[in-house]
Amino acid sequence: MAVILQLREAIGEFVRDGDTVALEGFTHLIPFAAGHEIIRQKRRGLTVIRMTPDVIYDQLIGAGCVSKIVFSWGGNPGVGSLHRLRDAIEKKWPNPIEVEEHEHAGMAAAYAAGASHLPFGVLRGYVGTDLPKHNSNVRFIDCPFTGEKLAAVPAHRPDVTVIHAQKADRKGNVMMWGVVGAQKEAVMAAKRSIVTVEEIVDDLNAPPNSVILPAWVVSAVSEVKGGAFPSYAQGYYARNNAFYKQWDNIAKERETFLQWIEEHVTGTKDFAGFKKSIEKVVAHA
Amino acid sequence: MAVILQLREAIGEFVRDGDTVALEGFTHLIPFAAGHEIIRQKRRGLTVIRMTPDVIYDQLIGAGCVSKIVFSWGGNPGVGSLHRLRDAIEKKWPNPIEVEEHEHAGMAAAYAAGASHLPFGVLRGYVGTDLPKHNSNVRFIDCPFTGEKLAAVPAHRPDVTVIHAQKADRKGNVMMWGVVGAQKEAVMAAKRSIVTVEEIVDDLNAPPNSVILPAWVVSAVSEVKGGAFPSYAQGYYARNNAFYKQWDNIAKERETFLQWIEEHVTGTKDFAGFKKSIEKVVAHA
Amino acid sequence: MPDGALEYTADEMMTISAARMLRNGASCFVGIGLPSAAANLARLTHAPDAVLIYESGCIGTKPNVLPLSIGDGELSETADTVVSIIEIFTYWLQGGRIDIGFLGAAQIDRFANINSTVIGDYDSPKTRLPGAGGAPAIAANCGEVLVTLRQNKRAFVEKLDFQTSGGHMEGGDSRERMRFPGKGPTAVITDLGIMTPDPVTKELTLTSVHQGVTVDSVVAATGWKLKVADQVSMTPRPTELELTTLRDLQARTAKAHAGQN
Amino acid sequence: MPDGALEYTADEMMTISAARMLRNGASCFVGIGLPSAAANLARLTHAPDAVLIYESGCIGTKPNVLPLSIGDGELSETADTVVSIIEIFTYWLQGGRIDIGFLGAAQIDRFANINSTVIGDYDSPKTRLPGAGGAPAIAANCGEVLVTLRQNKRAFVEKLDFQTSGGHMEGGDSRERMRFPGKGPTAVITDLGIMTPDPVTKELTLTSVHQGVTVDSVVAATGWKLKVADQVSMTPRPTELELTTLRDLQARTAKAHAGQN
Repeated sequence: MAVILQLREAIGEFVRDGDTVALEGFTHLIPFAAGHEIIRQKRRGLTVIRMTPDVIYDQLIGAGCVSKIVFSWGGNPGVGSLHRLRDAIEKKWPNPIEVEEHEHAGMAAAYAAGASHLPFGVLRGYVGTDLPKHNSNVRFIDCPFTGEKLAAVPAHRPDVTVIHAQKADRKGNVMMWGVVGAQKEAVMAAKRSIVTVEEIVDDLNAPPNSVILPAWVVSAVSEVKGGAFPSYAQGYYARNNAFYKQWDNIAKERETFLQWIEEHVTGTKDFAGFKKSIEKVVAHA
Repeated sequence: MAVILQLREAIGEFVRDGDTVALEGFTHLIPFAAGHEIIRQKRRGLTVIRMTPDVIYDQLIGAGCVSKIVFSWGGNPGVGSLHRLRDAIEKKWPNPIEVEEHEHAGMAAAYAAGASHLPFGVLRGYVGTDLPKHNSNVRFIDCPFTGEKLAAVPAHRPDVTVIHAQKADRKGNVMMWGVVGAQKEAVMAAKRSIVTVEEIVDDLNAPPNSVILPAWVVSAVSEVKGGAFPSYAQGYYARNNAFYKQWDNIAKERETFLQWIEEHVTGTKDFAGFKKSIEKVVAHA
Repeated sequence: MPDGALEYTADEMMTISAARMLRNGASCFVGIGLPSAAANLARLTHAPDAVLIYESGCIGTKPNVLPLSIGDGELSETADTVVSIIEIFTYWLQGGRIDIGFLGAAQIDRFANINSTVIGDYDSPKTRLPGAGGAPAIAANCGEVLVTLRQNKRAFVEKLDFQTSGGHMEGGDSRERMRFPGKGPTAVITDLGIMTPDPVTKELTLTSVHQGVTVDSVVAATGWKLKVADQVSMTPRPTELELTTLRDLQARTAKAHAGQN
Repeated sequence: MPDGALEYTADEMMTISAARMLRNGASCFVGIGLPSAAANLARLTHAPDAVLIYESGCIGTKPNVLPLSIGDGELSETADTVVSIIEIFTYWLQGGRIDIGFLGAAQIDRFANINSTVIGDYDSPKTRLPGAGGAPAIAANCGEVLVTLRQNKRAFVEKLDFQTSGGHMEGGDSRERMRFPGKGPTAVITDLGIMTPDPVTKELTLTSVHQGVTVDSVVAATGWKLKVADQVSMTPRPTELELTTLRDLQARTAKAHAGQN
């Protein structure tokens, strides 16, 4: 049953060293505020899962929180590479990280299988690609009716999934809309879950068949206004493309990266503090 | 690409003798009008698929359209048995029908597999039940990672799926809400599809993430006001429970059933005619 | 019956004692008919925070009147959200999110295995029943299962004509060995009393009889030699709140459905 | 160049000739970057009824400006509907509902197999690229695939460092034998010309060069001995409509994204 907590308390209680963590979001509603709090609380040895690791994963990796990444596309959307991810893979800085690489269709099947309490997901996938040569978690099975060969991936079962959504009500029922990615599946697949929201309201006023996560499948809900910045929250604010472009320069060098984390994340006490400190350097932050 | 047709034309063009047909609907939005038109056009040798065959399947079976039924729950909801289904199974009247019986979870997995172009669906199912003893389409596979034994069912791939929805726009984009059952999956799994709707409008005014079937995955759309009667259409009309209760007496005897079909279905030229003829015997029809 | 005590029927006692089994805050997958009446009575009395889920995809539904069908508009319009049938059976039921499954049955055996498929032979049935629906998945995946039905020798049988849903299978650890996700039936509530599985043998054991019902009459209404607990308790009478709430619910229901006739 | 002819860049020619390949009414799964520009140009010129689908779950989207990311709000707010990532990859892409897949690439070989994963060795890469994303599923499941990228010897290589997505594999019937649902790449459109697979060997063959580009220069920009058709046609110049529509789109895009900076 969801409890309404401050983000600091929620991360403190539900994200532990060595956990397998999914901070999901598909360019929309990316849980930046929660990611920063994980850095502030110095979590270590995390296995991080995400279809599209982007800037927040670059920050977690550079800050030394991550020992393994499971993903299918890693980049700075519309800009280029994730320099901290590359530095970790190519130069083992700040620590070596293990890589388990998939295609999107396989990650999607793994989340759906996890949500469905199945040990594996089946797909017509991993054909014509070298990925299976480098990933022993891709196997092939035969259809018991047609004999066709199909790919199988183990279910994702995160210890904790962290997402950002638009709204929750005071009981902790969560509602999201727009590009909803794999967030519902990631929460349903996880043992624990934290949802940050733009606002907590009296009534969700949900249209029929809305994308809802009832309070009883969520561990904690935290109100964090702007908590998806620099990504966007449909109905609240647009994507801050300037920040994504700036990140390329910040992350290129270890020194500028560490200085940035120090000044804006570990040097601030919460996301409001971060937003305040970043306004000086990014327009419309 | 959807064409907007009269229901008579749509059934005439897209439902053929010997087809595998799914008329889906889960107590809500049941395509009665389309079922009646199949009876009027005297289709024969149909394999009919449905999770919850109810009164419209009782009518199709009693009228001699059906040679096989694939289902997981067959009854008159809130009332009792389907007498025509029982007469066909128990006494082979008007013709013998083959029965392939599942549990709901298996039917759901089969529709999802069909929509996903997978040859089979996987589930934790068919355990503790005698169903597999009577259904060779239930098999068991081993998880390639954990070795766990799981059930598998072949994908449903209907030749044609027929559903009723609330709205379509003039291009043939379809929108439904409320209890949406397995209708989307049944349409996505099918080679052809017919959707009857309460009304065709200029603009669907769909909220984000609505349940939409784009025109290009639908073969034909027909406007049939009240086309789900005696079931209901959320936002349009309530379920006519009186009719469901009356059906029990109508269907109990072959003679009264044949007389009813003759008077109200084959004896009327379309669903409007049926509604008119039924008003005499059912209140609020 | 003592002076001033309320009068009530055996069916009312059955529904009320079944309702008492549903703890507040639990998520409950509800079958149509008797289970639906009991689950909603619980929600309207001691379990306001129980989350009722129907296989039509309605989650957290709060119907003001009892549904005739598993997908009535009353269920979807009062739900927290409505999902597809595919999702309700995958992410929610199989996903292990449901605490309690609430089922009815046509036949039940001593290990609370259930038949809702056919009376007589499967291929040439005496009576063809609606069939499995969601029952096998509910019986397999919910944390625990409650079963409620009227007790007589036609329903409580030595051997099921067809096993639709798994209870404690052949008893003992036979269910455990099959590695069902859920722990199976924890109580069977009838118009005569309450039976719970023996902790070891898992055989249904009469642990409570309703007011005015004798142990012998329950044994006589059972198609096998019913195991009886050393101490058989007496089911507490319906409270005034329980009885008036149930009767109001049924009155509202009759009125609403009549309104559609 | 003849009097009065429009001036344009090689990149504009590439995007315009890629756009021309998208037939009106087709459903098209669109990759970000060059494919996205080409697909939207097609929609704004000769293919108003093309259905554009992005892997973020946006179906039938009509962006007024080009997205920077695959899930921009501009895509979801102008879509016919938005579905989950799970659904877009199962019911839509794997479901066989998509006519054309539109991909970019970092490296491509003579059989139109593509690499978007890594330059150099996988375990100690020279350059780590973003990776597969939806590309392998797009290349496998769409009815046909169009690839667009700039042509030079770093991109057009004798041997891929890593095969991310399957084109015509080892050529001939090798793709067919693997029973991919889709028939694979039907054209590769670059800043220099257009290559299509030989009907039998499936080897990419230069069939058209853009205005002012020589066959030799295309061969020189290719890392293998490029096959050249007996008759190499000249790609028609951009029309004024194509060029102004593309430039207006790019101007709107720059303005909109600047507005967020």
